[in-house]
Amino acid sequence: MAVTVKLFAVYRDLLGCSELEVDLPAQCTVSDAFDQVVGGHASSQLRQITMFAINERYVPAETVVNDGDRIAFIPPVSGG
Amino acid sequence: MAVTVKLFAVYRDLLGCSELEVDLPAQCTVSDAFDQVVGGHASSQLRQITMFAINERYVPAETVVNDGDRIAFIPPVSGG
Amino acid sequence: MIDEPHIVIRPDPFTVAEIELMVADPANGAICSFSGLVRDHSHDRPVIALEYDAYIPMAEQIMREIAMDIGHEFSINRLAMVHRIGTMQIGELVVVVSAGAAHRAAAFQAAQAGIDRLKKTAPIWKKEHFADGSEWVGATREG
Amino acid sequence: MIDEPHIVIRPDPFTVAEIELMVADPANGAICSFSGLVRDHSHDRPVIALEYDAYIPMAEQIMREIAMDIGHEFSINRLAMVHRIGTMQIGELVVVVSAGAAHRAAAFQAAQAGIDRLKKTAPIWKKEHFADGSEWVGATREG
Repeated sequence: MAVTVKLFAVYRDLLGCSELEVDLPAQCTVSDAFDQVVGGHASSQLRQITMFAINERYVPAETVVNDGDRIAFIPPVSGG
Repeated sequence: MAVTVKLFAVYRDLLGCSELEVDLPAQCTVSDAFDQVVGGHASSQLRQITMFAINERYVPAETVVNDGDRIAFIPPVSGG
Repeated sequence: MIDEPHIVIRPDPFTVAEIELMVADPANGAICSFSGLVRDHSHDRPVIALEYDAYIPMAEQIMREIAMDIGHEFSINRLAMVHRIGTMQIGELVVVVSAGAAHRAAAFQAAQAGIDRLKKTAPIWKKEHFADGSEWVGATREG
Repeated sequence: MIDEPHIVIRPDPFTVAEIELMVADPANGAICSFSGLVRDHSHDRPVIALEYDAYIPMAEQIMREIAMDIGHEFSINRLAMVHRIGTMQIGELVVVVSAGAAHRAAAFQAAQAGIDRLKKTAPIWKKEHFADGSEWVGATREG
């Protein structure tokens, strides 16, 4: 299935782009998607403190992704 | 002795002026000065909640006034 | 506190932006500004206008002392307290207390302490004008 | 709350006065505005500039939810939260949270809750630029 991956801040710098279209296997979780897309680009420490969003909502790491979803990897926020 | 009495807010309205020069006997307290200047113009209730200042400082009611002082009767404040 | 506080009581109108300029500092990460305005009611009674009177030199002196105390109590860089006197219409600014600090907690605490203490002790008085009369707040109706 | 909160993330600069206009209301006796600014240091290290990135639709949605919650928790009339993105120099405004209320306690509480919650959950990120490099705050140095 096809999903859109939004990349911000440190992830945009690490991957050198702000949006990717990726093809994921069925039953793939947002955490699996992270491993496929970011993988070794991020330290395990950064991965541990990263949250996930699907369609502009925070979701648990084990949430299953659906075709057409927009997913985002959210490093620690620092607005304000 | 001669003192200047500053009148503000309700006291300015009651006495119809904002500043008075008055002659007070020696050993006169600021509370005595109030009785002489305002006297029956104010209710005893208003008198009770009035504070006193000499030369731009809050002082107790029994403070003795000196020649040349600027005294003020301070009704409940309501700034801000 | 880096500098003398900026303390003024004045009859002419001002804006928040103007007061915030007075607390500008490159070390500020946070500014908290409190604005007191003329609102359209008081205890459910429609208000037409407010009138403020002040014992200006005494009130400015007290506000300066309040500001110096706050500068010692909280980690702020700058503080401004400006109060207007005269007659003001609904929506007009009566008072602004603005605190600049490296971090936000101190800015909030300083601005709140500033307005709380000003209201409690500065010799400034408010007269409420209603459709059918007017009254100095806190003074029993007289005369 | 009387009205929808005013929530925006935008690249162009703004002023506190502009944001306070968005919370103007004749029933306001108090406005509390918090401004977050670029300050000249971070943990004792001189800062040259800050850069902000945001997941705009998600961050605006979260800020709107924060604002609606605050509108239920505190007696306020209006609330605005505006955050800038892009690169900013020292002294420039990054964020303003402004709350208008009948009374001051609610205005202070709402503005403070607004900035506290925005910082905790809105997907917005800050990159600090130093003389010798730059770093996304909170992310371990990578690459």
